[in-house]
Amino acid sequence: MPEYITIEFPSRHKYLNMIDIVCGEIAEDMGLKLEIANEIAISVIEACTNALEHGNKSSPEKNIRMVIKRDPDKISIEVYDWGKGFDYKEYLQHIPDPSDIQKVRGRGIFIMKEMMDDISFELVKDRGMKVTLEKNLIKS
Amino acid sequence: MPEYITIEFPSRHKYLNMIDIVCGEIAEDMGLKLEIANEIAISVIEACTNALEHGNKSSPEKNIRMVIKRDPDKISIEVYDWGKGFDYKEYLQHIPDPSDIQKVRGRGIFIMKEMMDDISFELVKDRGMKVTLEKNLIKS
Amino acid sequence: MKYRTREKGGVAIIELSGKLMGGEDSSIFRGLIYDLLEKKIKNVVVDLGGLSWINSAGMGILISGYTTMRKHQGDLKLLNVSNKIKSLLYVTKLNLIFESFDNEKEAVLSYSRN
Amino acid sequence: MKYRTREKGGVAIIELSGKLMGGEDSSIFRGLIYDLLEKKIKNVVVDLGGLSWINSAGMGILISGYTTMRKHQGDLKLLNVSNKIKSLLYVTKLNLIFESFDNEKEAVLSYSRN
Ligand SMILES: Nc1ncnc2c1ncn2[C@@H]1O[C@H](COP(=O)(O)OP(=O)(O)O)[C@@H](O)[C@H]1O
Ligand SMILES: Nc1ncnc2c1ncn2[C@@H]1O[C@H](COP(=O)(O)OP(=O)(O)O)[C@@H](O)[C@H]1O
Repeated sequence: MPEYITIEFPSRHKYLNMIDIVCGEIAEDMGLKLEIANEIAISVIEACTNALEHGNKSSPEKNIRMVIKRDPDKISIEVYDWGKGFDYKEYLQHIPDPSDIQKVRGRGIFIMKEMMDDISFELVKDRGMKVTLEKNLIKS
Repeated sequence: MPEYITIEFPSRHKYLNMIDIVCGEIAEDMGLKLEIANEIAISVIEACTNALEHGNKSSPEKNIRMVIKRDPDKISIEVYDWGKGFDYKEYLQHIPDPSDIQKVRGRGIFIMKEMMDDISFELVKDRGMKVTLEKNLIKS
Repeated sequence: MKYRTREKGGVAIIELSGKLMGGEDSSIFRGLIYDLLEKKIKNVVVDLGGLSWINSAGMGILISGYTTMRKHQGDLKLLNVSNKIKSLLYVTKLNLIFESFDNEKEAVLSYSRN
Repeated sequence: MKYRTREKGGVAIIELSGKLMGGEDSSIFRGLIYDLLEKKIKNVVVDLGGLSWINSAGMGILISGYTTMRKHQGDLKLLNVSNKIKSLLYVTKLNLIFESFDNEKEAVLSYSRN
Protein backbone atom coordinates (compact mmCIF):
# COMPACT_ATOMS: atom_id res chain seq x y z
CA MET A 1 0.00 0.00 0.00
CA PRO A 2 1.46 3.37 -0.96
CA GLU A 3 1.94 6.03 1.70
CA TYR A 4 1.11 9.68 1.10
CA ILE A 5 2.74 12.72 2.63
CA THR A 6 1.13 16.05 1.81
CA ILE A 7 2.58 19.48 2.42
CA GLU A 8 0.96 22.83 1.70
CA PHE A 9 2.88 26.04 2.08
CA PRO A 10 2.68 29.70 1.05
CA SER A 11 4.43 30.87 -2.12
CA ARG A 12 7.61 32.10 -0.51
CA HIS A 13 11.08 31.02 -1.53
CA LYS A 14 12.13 30.55 2.06
CA TYR A 15 9.91 27.46 2.38
CA LEU A 16 11.82 25.65 -0.35
CA ASN A 17 14.47 24.81 2.18
CA MET A 18 11.88 22.94 4.26
CA ILE A 19 10.75 21.06 1.15
CA ASP A 20 14.34 20.12 0.40
CA ILE A 21 14.83 18.81 3.93
CA VAL A 22 11.57 16.84 3.87
CA CYS A 23 12.60 15.21 0.57
CA GLY A 24 15.97 14.30 2.05
CA GLU A 25 14.39 12.88 5.18
CA ILE A 26 11.92 10.73 3.23
CA ALA A 27 14.61 9.54 0.83
CA GLU A 28 16.79 8.55 3.76
CA ASP A 29 13.91 6.70 5.35
CA MET A 30 13.33 4.87 2.07
CA GLY A 31 16.97 3.85 2.05
CA LEU A 32 17.74 5.59 -1.22
CA LYS A 33 21.28 6.26 -2.36
CA LEU A 34 22.38 9.82 -1.72
CA GLU A 35 22.73 10.44 -5.45
CA ILE A 36 19.14 9.38 -6.12
CA ALA A 37 17.94 11.36 -3.10
CA ASN A 38 19.67 14.46 -4.46
CA GLU A 39 18.13 14.04 -7.89
CA ILE A 40 14.67 13.80 -6.37
CA ALA A 41 15.16 16.78 -4.06
CA ILE A 42 16.63 18.93 -6.85
CA SER A 43 13.73 18.09 -9.18
CA VAL A 44 11.07 18.71 -6.55
CA ILE A 45 12.62 22.07 -5.79
CA GLU A 46 12.56 22.99 -9.48
CA ALA A 47 8.88 22.02 -9.71
CA CYS A 48 8.07 24.01 -6.57
CA THR A 49 10.05 27.02 -7.81
CA ASN A 50 7.98 26.97 -11.00
CA ALA A 51 4.71 26.60 -9.09
CA LEU A 52 5.77 29.52 -6.91
CA GLU A 53 7.09 31.87 -9.57
CA HIS A 54 5.18 31.02 -12.74
CA GLY A 55 2.00 29.44 -11.34
CA ASN A 56 1.33 31.49 -8.24
CA LYS A 57 3.26 34.57 -9.42
CA SER A 58 4.93 34.72 -6.01
CA SER A 59 1.70 35.68 -4.21
CA PRO A 60 2.26 34.43 -0.66
CA GLU A 61 -1.48 34.03 -0.05
CA LYS A 62 -1.53 31.35 -2.75
CA ASN A 63 -0.44 27.97 -1.50
CA ILE A 64 1.60 25.31 -3.18
CA ARG A 65 0.46 21.76 -2.54
CA MET A 66 2.90 18.91 -2.77
CA VAL A 67 1.89 15.26 -2.48
CA ILE A 68 4.58 12.63 -2.10
CA LYS A 69 3.48 9.10 -2.88
CA ARG A 70 5.74 6.36 -1.61
CA ASP A 71 5.50 3.01 -3.30
CA PRO A 72 7.92 0.19 -2.62
CA ASP A 73 9.45 0.51 -6.08
CA LYS A 74 8.59 4.09 -7.03
CA ILE A 75 8.33 7.57 -5.61
CA SER A 76 6.07 10.10 -7.25
CA ILE A 77 5.58 13.71 -6.34
CA GLU A 78 2.74 15.95 -7.44
CA VAL A 79 3.10 19.72 -7.23
CA TYR A 80 -0.02 21.89 -7.60
CA ASP A 81 -0.24 25.64 -8.06
CA TRP A 82 -3.12 28.06 -8.71
CA GLY A 83 -1.93 29.39 -12.06
CA LYS A 84 -3.17 29.22 -15.65
CA GLY A 85 -0.54 26.76 -16.79
CA PHE A 86 1.45 27.05 -20.02
CA ASP A 87 1.84 25.28 -23.33
CA TYR A 88 3.89 22.42 -21.97
CA LYS A 89 3.41 20.20 -25.03
CA GLU A 90 5.07 22.84 -27.15
CA TYR A 91 7.72 23.52 -24.49
CA LEU A 92 8.64 19.85 -24.07
CA GLN A 93 9.31 19.61 -27.77
CA HIS A 94 11.75 22.52 -27.75
CA ILE A 95 13.52 22.44 -24.43
CA PRO A 96 16.37 24.95 -24.66
CA ASP A 97 19.98 23.84 -24.41
CA PRO A 98 20.87 24.16 -20.71
CA SER A 99 24.52 24.85 -21.46
CA ASP A 100 23.63 28.02 -23.41
CA ILE A 101 25.10 30.64 -21.12
CA GLN A 102 23.26 33.45 -22.87
CA LYS A 103 20.22 32.22 -20.97
CA VAL A 104 20.09 32.93 -17.26
CA ARG A 105 16.90 30.91 -16.67
CA GLY A 106 15.08 28.06 -18.38
CA ARG A 107 16.85 24.99 -17.01
CA GLY A 108 14.25 23.73 -14.53
CA ILE A 109 12.21 21.47 -16.77
CA PHE A 110 15.34 20.14 -18.47
CA ILE A 111 16.77 19.21 -15.07
CA MET A 112 13.56 17.49 -13.95
CA LYS A 113 13.41 15.52 -17.19
CA GLU A 114 17.01 14.39 -16.86
CA MET A 115 16.91 13.53 -13.18
CA MET A 116 13.53 11.83 -12.96
CA ASP A 117 12.18 8.85 -14.90
CA ASP A 118 8.97 10.58 -15.83
CA ILE A 119 7.57 14.09 -15.74
CA SER A 120 4.04 15.01 -16.76
CA PHE A 121 1.94 18.16 -16.74
CA GLU A 122 -1.78 18.67 -16.41
CA LEU A 123 -3.94 21.75 -16.14
CA VAL A 124 -6.48 20.87 -13.44
CA LYS A 125 -9.89 22.55 -13.83
CA ASP A 126 -10.71 25.15 -11.16
CA ARG A 127 -7.26 24.66 -9.75
CA GLY A 128 -4.10 25.23 -11.70
CA MET A 129 -1.06 23.40 -12.91
CA LYS A 130 -0.20 19.94 -11.65
CA VAL A 131 3.27 18.62 -12.30
CA THR A 132 3.95 14.96 -11.59
CA LEU A 133 7.48 13.67 -11.12
CA GLU A 134 8.24 9.96 -10.92
CA LYS A 135 11.32 8.02 -10.12
CA ASN A 136 11.76 4.26 -10.11
CA LEU A 137 13.81 3.15 -7.21
CA ILE A 138 17.03 1.28 -6.85
CA LYS A 139 17.76 0.64 -3.22
CA SER A 140 21.21 1.42 -1.91
CA MET B 1 -1.66 38.12 7.53
CA PRO B 2 -0.91 34.75 9.10
CA GLU B 3 0.78 32.06 7.03
CA TYR B 4 -0.31 28.43 7.12
CA ILE B 5 1.80 25.37 6.60
CA THR B 6 -0.07 22.06 6.48
CA ILE B 7 1.44 18.60 6.66
CA GLU B 8 -0.38 15.29 6.47
CA PHE B 9 1.43 12.05 7.08
CA PRO B 10 0.68 8.40 7.85
CA SER B 11 0.60 7.18 11.47
CA ARG B 12 4.13 5.90 11.65
CA HIS B 13 6.66 6.94 14.26
CA LYS B 14 9.36 7.37 11.66
CA TYR B 15 7.64 10.49 10.29
CA LEU B 16 7.98 12.27 13.64
CA ASN B 17 11.55 13.07 12.76
CA MET B 18 10.38 14.96 9.68
CA ILE B 19 7.89 16.87 11.82
CA ASP B 20 10.64 17.75 14.26
CA ILE B 21 12.85 19.03 11.45
CA VAL B 22 10.03 21.06 9.90
CA CYS B 23 9.30 22.69 13.27
CA GLY B 24 12.97 23.53 13.67
CA GLU B 25 13.19 24.98 10.18
CA ILE B 26 10.12 27.17 10.64
CA ALA B 27 11.27 28.32 14.07
CA GLU B 28 14.64 29.27 12.61
CA ASP B 29 12.97 31.15 9.81
CA MET B 30 10.87 33.02 12.38
CA GLY B 31 14.05 33.98 14.21
CA LEU B 32 13.03 32.23 17.43
CA LYS B 33 15.53 31.53 20.16
CA LEU B 34 16.74 27.93 20.15
CA GLU B 35 15.18 27.31 23.55
CA ILE B 36 11.75 28.44 22.34
CA ALA B 37 12.17 26.48 19.14
CA ASN B 38 12.95 23.36 21.15
CA GLU B 39 9.91 23.81 23.36
CA ILE B 40 7.67 24.11 20.31
CA ALA B 41 9.18 21.11 18.55
CA ILE B 42 9.03 18.95 21.69
CA SER B 43 5.38 19.84 22.27
CA VAL B 44 4.35 19.26 18.68
CA ILE B 45 6.03 15.88 18.75
CA GLU B 46 4.12 14.97 21.93
CA ALA B 47 0.83 16.00 20.31
CA CYS B 48 1.66 14.02 17.18
CA THR B 49 2.71 10.98 19.22
CA ASN B 50 -0.68 11.07 20.96
CA ALA B 51 -2.54 11.49 17.67
CA LEU B 52 -0.59 8.56 16.28
CA GLU B 53 -0.81 6.18 19.24
CA HIS B 54 -4.03 7.08 21.04
CA GLY B 55 -6.06 8.72 18.27
CA ASN B 56 -5.15 6.66 15.22
CA LYS B 57 -4.12 3.56 17.19
CA SER B 58 -0.97 3.36 15.07
CA SER B 59 -2.90 2.44 11.89
CA PRO B 60 -0.64 3.67 9.10
CA GLU B 61 -3.55 4.14 6.71
CA LYS B 62 -4.90 6.81 9.05
CA ASN B 63 -3.26 10.18 8.52
CA ILE B 64 -2.29 12.81 11.01
CA ARG B 65 -2.90 16.36 9.91
CA MET B 66 -0.85 19.18 11.34
CA VAL B 67 -1.50 22.84 10.60
CA ILE B 68 1.06 25.43 11.62
CA LYS B 69 -0.23 28.99 11.76
CA ARG B 70 2.42 31.68 11.78
CA ASP B 71 1.42 35.04 13.16
CA PRO B 72 3.92 37.82 13.77
CA ASP B 73 3.52 37.48 17.53
CA LYS B 74 2.24 33.93 17.92
CA ILE B 75 2.66 30.46 16.54
CA SER B 76 -0.15 27.96 16.83
CA ILE B 77 -0.21 24.35 15.80
CA GLU B 78 -3.26 22.17 15.33
CA VAL B 79 -2.90 18.40 15.30
CA TYR B 80 -5.83 16.29 14.04
CA ASP B 81 -6.32 12.55 14.31
CA TRP B 82 -9.18 10.16 13.44
CA GLY B 83 -9.85 8.84 16.94
CA LYS B 84 -12.69 9.03 19.41
CA GLY B 85 -10.95 11.46 21.74
CA PHE B 86 -10.83 11.16 25.51
CA ASP B 87 -12.12 12.93 28.59
CA TYR B 88 -9.61 15.77 28.45
CA LYS B 89 -11.51 17.99 30.88
CA GLU B 90 -11.18 15.33 33.53
CA TYR B 91 -7.56 14.59 32.53
CA LEU B 92 -6.48 18.24 32.63
CA GLN B 93 -7.74 18.49 36.19
CA HIS B 94 -5.68 15.52 37.34
CA ILE B 95 -2.49 15.59 35.36
CA PRO B 96 -0.19 13.02 36.97
CA ASP B 97 3.09 14.07 38.57
CA PRO B 98 5.70 13.71 35.81
CA SER B 99 8.47 12.95 38.30
CA ASP B 100 6.68 9.82 39.51
CA ILE B 101 9.03 7.15 38.25
CA GLN B 102 6.51 4.40 38.82
CA LYS B 103 4.86 5.67 35.65
CA VAL B 104 6.59 4.96 32.37
CA ARG B 105 4.16 7.01 30.30
CA GLY B 106 1.78 9.89 30.90
CA ARG B 107 4.05 12.94 30.60
CA GLY B 108 3.06 14.22 27.16
CA ILE B 109 0.23 16.54 28.09
CA PHE B 110 2.11 17.81 31.14
CA ILE B 111 5.06 18.71 28.90
CA MET B 112 2.87 20.47 26.34
CA LYS B 113 1.15 22.46 29.07
CA GLU B 114 4.46 23.54 30.58
CA MET B 115 6.22 24.37 27.35
CA MET B 116 3.42 26.13 25.49
CA ASP B 117 1.34 29.13 26.51
CA ASP B 118 -1.93 27.47 25.70
CA ILE B 119 -3.17 23.99 24.92
CA SER B 120 -6.75 23.14 24.06
CA PHE B 121 -8.62 20.02 22.97
CA GLU B 122 -11.71 19.58 20.84
CA LEU B 123 -13.50 16.53 19.50
CA VAL B 124 -14.35 17.44 15.89
CA LYS B 125 -17.53 15.81 14.54
CA ASP B 126 -16.96 13.19 11.83
CA ARG B 127 -13.26 13.64 12.31
CA GLY B 128 -11.48 13.06 15.55
CA MET B 129 -9.41 14.81 18.13
CA LYS B 130 -7.99 18.25 17.48
CA VAL B 131 -5.28 19.52 19.79
CA THR B 132 -4.25 23.16 19.52
CA LEU B 133 -0.95 24.39 20.88
CA GLU B 134 -0.11 28.07 21.11
CA LYS B 135 3.01 29.97 21.93
CA ASN B 136 3.46 33.71 22.17
CA LEU B 137 6.71 34.77 20.68
CA ILE B 138 9.70 36.59 21.98
CA LYS B 139 12.16 37.22 19.19
CA SER B 140 15.79 36.37 19.76
CA MET C 1 16.94 3.35 18.11
CA LYS C 2 20.32 1.76 17.54
CA TYR C 3 22.65 0.74 20.35
CA ARG C 4 26.12 -0.48 21.20
CA THR C 5 27.07 -1.89 24.57
CA ARG C 6 30.53 -1.85 26.14
CA GLU C 7 31.92 -2.54 29.59
CA LYS C 8 34.37 -0.44 31.51
CA GLY C 9 35.43 -1.20 35.08
CA GLY C 10 32.33 -3.28 35.75
CA VAL C 11 30.06 -0.57 34.41
CA ALA C 12 28.01 -1.12 31.29
CA ILE C 13 27.98 1.71 28.80
CA ILE C 14 25.03 1.70 26.43
CA GLU C 15 25.46 4.06 23.52
CA LEU C 16 22.14 4.97 21.92
CA SER C 17 21.73 6.53 18.51
CA GLY C 18 18.90 7.41 16.16
CA LYS C 19 15.49 8.02 17.68
CA LEU C 20 14.26 6.90 21.11
CA MET C 21 10.50 7.01 21.14
CA GLY C 22 8.48 4.17 22.53
CA GLY C 23 7.07 1.42 20.38
CA GLU C 24 9.53 -1.40 19.83
CA ASP C 25 12.45 0.58 21.28
CA SER C 26 10.89 -0.15 24.65
CA SER C 27 11.23 -3.93 24.43
CA ILE C 28 14.68 -3.75 22.88
CA PHE C 29 15.96 -1.58 25.72
CA ARG C 30 14.33 -3.79 28.35
CA GLY C 31 16.10 -6.74 26.71
CA LEU C 32 19.44 -4.93 27.02
CA ILE C 33 18.83 -4.23 30.70
CA TYR C 34 17.95 -7.84 31.50
CA ASP C 35 20.96 -9.11 29.55
CA LEU C 36 23.13 -6.99 31.83
CA LEU C 37 21.41 -8.24 34.97
CA GLU C 38 22.04 -11.82 33.88
CA LYS C 39 25.70 -10.95 33.64
CA LYS C 40 25.38 -9.46 37.16
CA ILE C 41 26.02 -5.97 35.88
CA LYS C 42 23.87 -3.43 37.69
CA ASN C 43 25.70 -0.22 37.05
CA VAL C 44 24.79 1.40 33.76
CA VAL C 45 25.72 4.55 31.91
CA VAL C 46 23.50 5.43 28.96
CA ASP C 47 25.25 7.63 26.42
CA LEU C 48 22.60 9.77 24.70
CA GLY C 49 25.15 11.72 22.64
CA GLY C 50 24.27 9.93 19.43
CA LEU C 51 20.50 10.36 19.74
CA SER C 52 19.05 12.63 17.11
CA TRP C 53 15.76 12.55 18.83
CA ILE C 54 13.67 11.62 21.88
CA ASN C 55 10.10 12.15 23.11
CA SER C 56 8.38 11.54 26.44
CA ALA C 57 7.79 7.91 25.55
CA GLY C 58 11.53 7.59 25.01
CA MET C 59 12.10 9.16 28.42
CA GLY C 60 9.79 6.46 29.78
CA ILE C 61 12.12 3.83 28.39
CA LEU C 62 15.03 5.31 30.33
CA ILE C 63 12.87 5.54 33.45
CA SER C 64 11.95 1.89 33.31
CA GLY C 65 15.61 0.99 32.89
CA TYR C 66 16.41 3.16 35.87
CA THR C 67 13.78 1.64 38.16
CA THR C 68 14.81 -1.88 37.18
CA MET C 69 18.46 -1.21 38.01
CA ARG C 70 17.58 0.49 41.29
CA LYS C 71 15.49 -2.52 42.30
CA HIS C 72 18.64 -4.58 41.87
CA GLN C 73 20.75 -2.16 43.92
CA GLY C 74 22.24 -0.73 40.77
CA ASP C 75 21.78 2.56 38.99
CA LEU C 76 21.33 4.03 35.53
CA LYS C 77 23.05 7.32 34.82
CA LEU C 78 23.02 9.51 31.72
CA LEU C 79 25.90 10.73 29.60
CA ASN C 80 26.01 13.48 26.96
CA VAL C 81 22.53 14.89 27.44
CA SER C 82 21.67 17.41 24.71
CA ASN C 83 20.00 20.71 25.50
CA LYS C 84 16.75 19.43 24.05
CA ILE C 85 16.75 16.36 26.29
CA LYS C 86 17.83 18.50 29.24
CA SER C 87 14.78 20.68 28.84
CA LEU C 88 12.61 17.55 28.82
CA LEU C 89 14.31 16.37 32.02
CA TYR C 90 13.96 19.73 33.72
CA VAL C 91 10.34 20.33 32.92
CA THR C 92 9.40 16.87 34.21
CA LYS C 93 11.76 17.19 37.20
CA LEU C 94 13.38 13.93 36.15
CA ASN C 95 16.70 15.76 36.36
CA LEU C 96 16.36 15.15 40.12
CA ILE C 97 16.16 11.41 39.46
CA PHE C 98 18.82 10.84 36.83
CA GLU C 99 22.44 11.61 37.57
CA SER C 100 24.01 12.90 34.40
CA PHE C 101 27.53 13.54 33.11
CA ASP C 102 29.30 15.18 30.20
CA ASN C 103 32.31 12.92 30.46
CA GLU C 104 32.40 9.15 30.22
CA LYS C 105 35.31 8.71 32.63
CA GLU C 106 33.56 10.69 35.34
CA ALA C 107 30.34 8.78 34.79
CA VAL C 108 32.11 5.44 35.20
CA LEU C 109 34.19 6.65 38.17
CA SER C 110 31.07 7.89 39.94
CA TYR C 111 30.15 4.26 40.53
CA SER C 112 33.33 3.48 42.45
CA ARG C 113 32.90 6.48 44.71
CA ASN C 114 30.10 4.96 46.82
CA MET D 1 21.99 34.38 0.31
CA LYS D 2 24.67 35.89 2.51
CA TYR D 3 28.09 36.86 1.23
CA ARG D 4 31.54 38.02 2.20
CA THR D 5 34.09 39.40 -0.22
CA ARG D 6 37.86 39.28 0.15
CA GLU D 7 40.80 39.92 -2.14
CA LYS D 8 43.85 37.75 -2.60
CA GLY D 9 46.56 38.50 -5.14
CA GLY D 10 44.26 40.62 -7.25
CA VAL D 11 41.57 37.95 -7.25
CA ALA D 12 38.22 38.55 -5.56
CA ILE D 13 36.91 35.73 -3.44
CA ILE D 14 33.17 35.83 -2.87
CA GLU D 15 32.03 33.47 -0.13
CA LEU D 16 28.35 32.64 -0.43
CA SER D 17 26.26 31.10 2.33
CA GLY D 18 22.62 30.29 2.94
CA LYS D 19 20.41 29.74 -0.09
CA LEU D 20 21.07 30.87 -3.66
CA MET D 21 17.84 30.85 -5.59
CA GLY D 22 16.83 33.74 -7.76
CA GLY D 23 14.58 36.51 -6.59
CA GLU D 24 16.49 39.27 -4.85
CA ASP D 25 19.72 37.22 -4.68
CA SER D 26 20.06 37.96 -8.37
CA SER D 27 20.31 41.73 -7.99
CA ILE D 28 22.52 41.48 -4.91
CA PHE D 29 25.00 39.29 -6.76
CA ARG D 30 24.95 41.52 -9.82
CA GLY D 31 25.72 44.43 -7.50
CA LEU D 32 28.75 42.56 -6.13
CA ILE D 33 30.03 41.86 -9.63
CA TYR D 34 29.75 45.48 -10.74
CA ASP D 35 31.41 46.70 -7.53
CA LEU D 36 34.38 44.53 -8.44
CA LEU D 37 34.49 45.79 -12.02
CA GLU D 38 34.55 49.37 -10.73
CA LYS D 39 37.59 48.43 -8.70
CA LYS D 40 39.04 46.95 -11.93
CA ILE D 41 38.90 43.42 -10.51
CA LYS D 42 37.88 40.93 -13.17
CA ASN D 43 39.08 37.67 -11.73
CA VAL D 44 36.62 36.10 -9.33
CA VAL D 45 36.44 32.93 -7.27
CA VAL D 46 33.02 32.12 -5.83
CA ASP D 47 33.22 29.90 -2.78
CA LEU D 48 30.04 27.81 -2.63
CA GLY D 49 31.17 25.83 0.42
CA GLY D 50 28.84 27.64 2.78
CA LEU D 51 25.74 27.30 0.63
CA SER D 52 23.12 25.08 2.17
CA TRP D 53 21.14 25.22 -0.97
CA ILE D 54 20.86 26.16 -4.66
CA ASN D 55 18.37 25.71 -7.51
CA SER D 56 18.57 26.31 -11.25
CA ALA D 57 17.66 29.96 -10.75
CA GLY D 58 20.64 30.21 -8.40
CA MET D 59 22.82 28.62 -11.09
CA GLY D 60 21.55 31.35 -13.40
CA ILE D 61 22.93 33.95 -11.01
CA LEU D 62 26.38 32.40 -11.26
CA ILE D 63 26.06 32.19 -15.04
CA SER D 64 25.25 35.87 -15.36
CA GLY D 65 28.25 36.69 -13.15
CA TYR D 66 30.37 34.49 -15.35
CA THR D 67 29.26 36.05 -18.64
CA THR D 68 29.75 39.56 -17.26
CA MET D 69 33.29 38.82 -16.15
CA ARG D 70 34.14 37.12 -19.44
CA LYS D 71 32.88 40.15 -21.36
CA HIS D 72 35.45 42.16 -19.40
CA GLN D 73 38.26 39.71 -20.13
CA GLY D 74 37.97 38.25 -16.66
CA ASP D 75 36.60 34.96 -15.36
CA LEU D 76 34.45 33.53 -12.61
CA LYS D 77 35.51 30.19 -11.14
CA LEU D 78 33.90 28.03 -8.50
CA LEU D 79 35.33 26.78 -5.22
CA ASN D 80 34.04 24.04 -2.90
CA VAL D 81 31.24 22.70 -5.06
CA SER D 82 29.10 20.20 -3.13
CA ASN D 83 27.97 16.94 -4.68
CA LYS D 84 24.47 18.28 -5.04
CA ILE D 85 25.66 21.34 -6.95
CA LYS D 86 28.02 19.17 -8.98
CA SER D 87 25.13 17.06 -10.17
CA LEU D 88 23.29 20.23 -11.22
CA LEU D 89 26.39 21.36 -13.12
CA TYR D 90 26.88 18.01 -14.81
CA VAL D 91 23.33 17.47 -15.94
CA THR D 92 23.22 20.95 -17.50
CA LYS D 93 26.76 20.57 -18.89
CA LEU D 94 27.69 23.80 -17.17
CA ASN D 95 30.63 21.91 -15.71
CA LEU D 96 32.24 22.51 -19.12
CA ILE D 97 31.80 26.25 -18.62
CA PHE D 98 32.80 26.79 -15.02
CA GLU D 99 36.27 25.93 -13.85
CA SER D 100 36.03 24.62 -10.32
CA PHE D 101 38.43 23.91 -7.47
CA ASP D 102 38.49 22.26 -4.07
CA ASN D 103 41.26 24.45 -2.77
CA GLU D 104 41.31 28.23 -2.51
CA LYS D 105 45.01 28.59 -3.14
CA GLU D 106 44.81 26.64 -6.37
CA ALA D 107 41.79 28.61 -7.49
CA VAL D 108 43.61 31.91 -6.95
CA LEU D 109 46.86 30.64 -8.49
CA SER D 110 45.02 29.45 -11.60
CA TYR D 111 44.59 33.10 -12.54
CA SER D 112 48.33 33.80 -12.63
CA ARG D 113 48.99 30.79 -14.83
CA ASN D 114 47.70 32.36 -18.04
N1 LIG E 1 3.85 25.72 -13.01
C1 LIG E 1 3.99 26.51 -14.11
N2 LIG E 1 3.03 27.40 -14.44
C2 LIG E 1 3.16 28.20 -15.54
N3 LIG E 1 4.24 28.18 -16.35
C3 LIG E 1 5.25 27.32 -16.07
C4 LIG E 1 5.17 26.44 -14.95
N4 LIG E 1 6.30 25.70 -14.94
C5 LIG E 1 7.03 26.10 -15.98
N5 LIG E 1 6.40 27.08 -16.68
C6 LIG E 1 6.89 27.75 -17.91
O1 LIG E 1 7.94 27.00 -18.46
C7 LIG E 1 9.13 27.79 -18.58
C8 LIG E 1 10.37 26.94 -18.34
O2 LIG E 1 10.47 26.52 -16.99
P1 LIG E 1 11.85 26.08 -16.41
O3 LIG E 1 12.51 25.16 -17.36
O4 LIG E 1 11.62 25.55 -15.04
O5 LIG E 1 12.75 27.39 -16.35
P2 LIG E 1 12.57 28.77 -15.57
O6 LIG E 1 11.58 28.56 -14.48
O7 LIG E 1 13.93 29.11 -15.08
O8 LIG E 1 12.08 29.76 -16.61
C9 LIG E 1 8.96 28.91 -17.57
O9 LIG E 1 9.69 30.05 -17.91
C10 LIG E 1 7.46 29.13 -17.62
O10 LIG E 1 7.11 29.96 -18.70
N1 LIG F 1 -5.24 12.41 20.65
C1 LIG F 1 -5.67 11.63 21.67
N2 LIG F 1 -6.69 10.75 21.47
C2 LIG F 1 -7.11 9.96 22.47
N3 LIG F 1 -6.59 9.97 23.71
C3 LIG F 1 -5.58 10.80 23.98
C4 LIG F 1 -5.07 11.68 22.98
N4 LIG F 1 -4.09 12.41 23.55
C5 LIG F 1 -3.99 12.00 24.82
N5 LIG F 1 -4.88 11.03 25.11
C6 LIG F 1 -5.09 10.36 26.40
O1 LIG F 1 -4.43 11.10 27.40
C7 LIG F 1 -3.47 10.29 28.09
C8 LIG F 1 -2.28 11.10 28.52
O2 LIG F 1 -1.52 11.51 27.41
P1 LIG F 1 -0.01 11.92 27.60
O3 LIG F 1 0.09 12.85 28.75
O4 LIG F 1 0.48 12.45 26.31
O5 LIG F 1 0.77 10.61 28.01
P2 LIG F 1 0.98 9.22 27.23
O6 LIG F 1 0.67 9.44 25.79
O7 LIG F 1 2.40 8.86 27.47
O8 LIG F 1 0.04 8.26 27.87
C9 LIG F 1 -3.15 9.17 27.14
O9 LIG F 1 -2.71 8.02 27.81
C10 LIG F 1 -4.47 8.97 26.43
O10 LIG F 1 -5.31 8.13 27.17
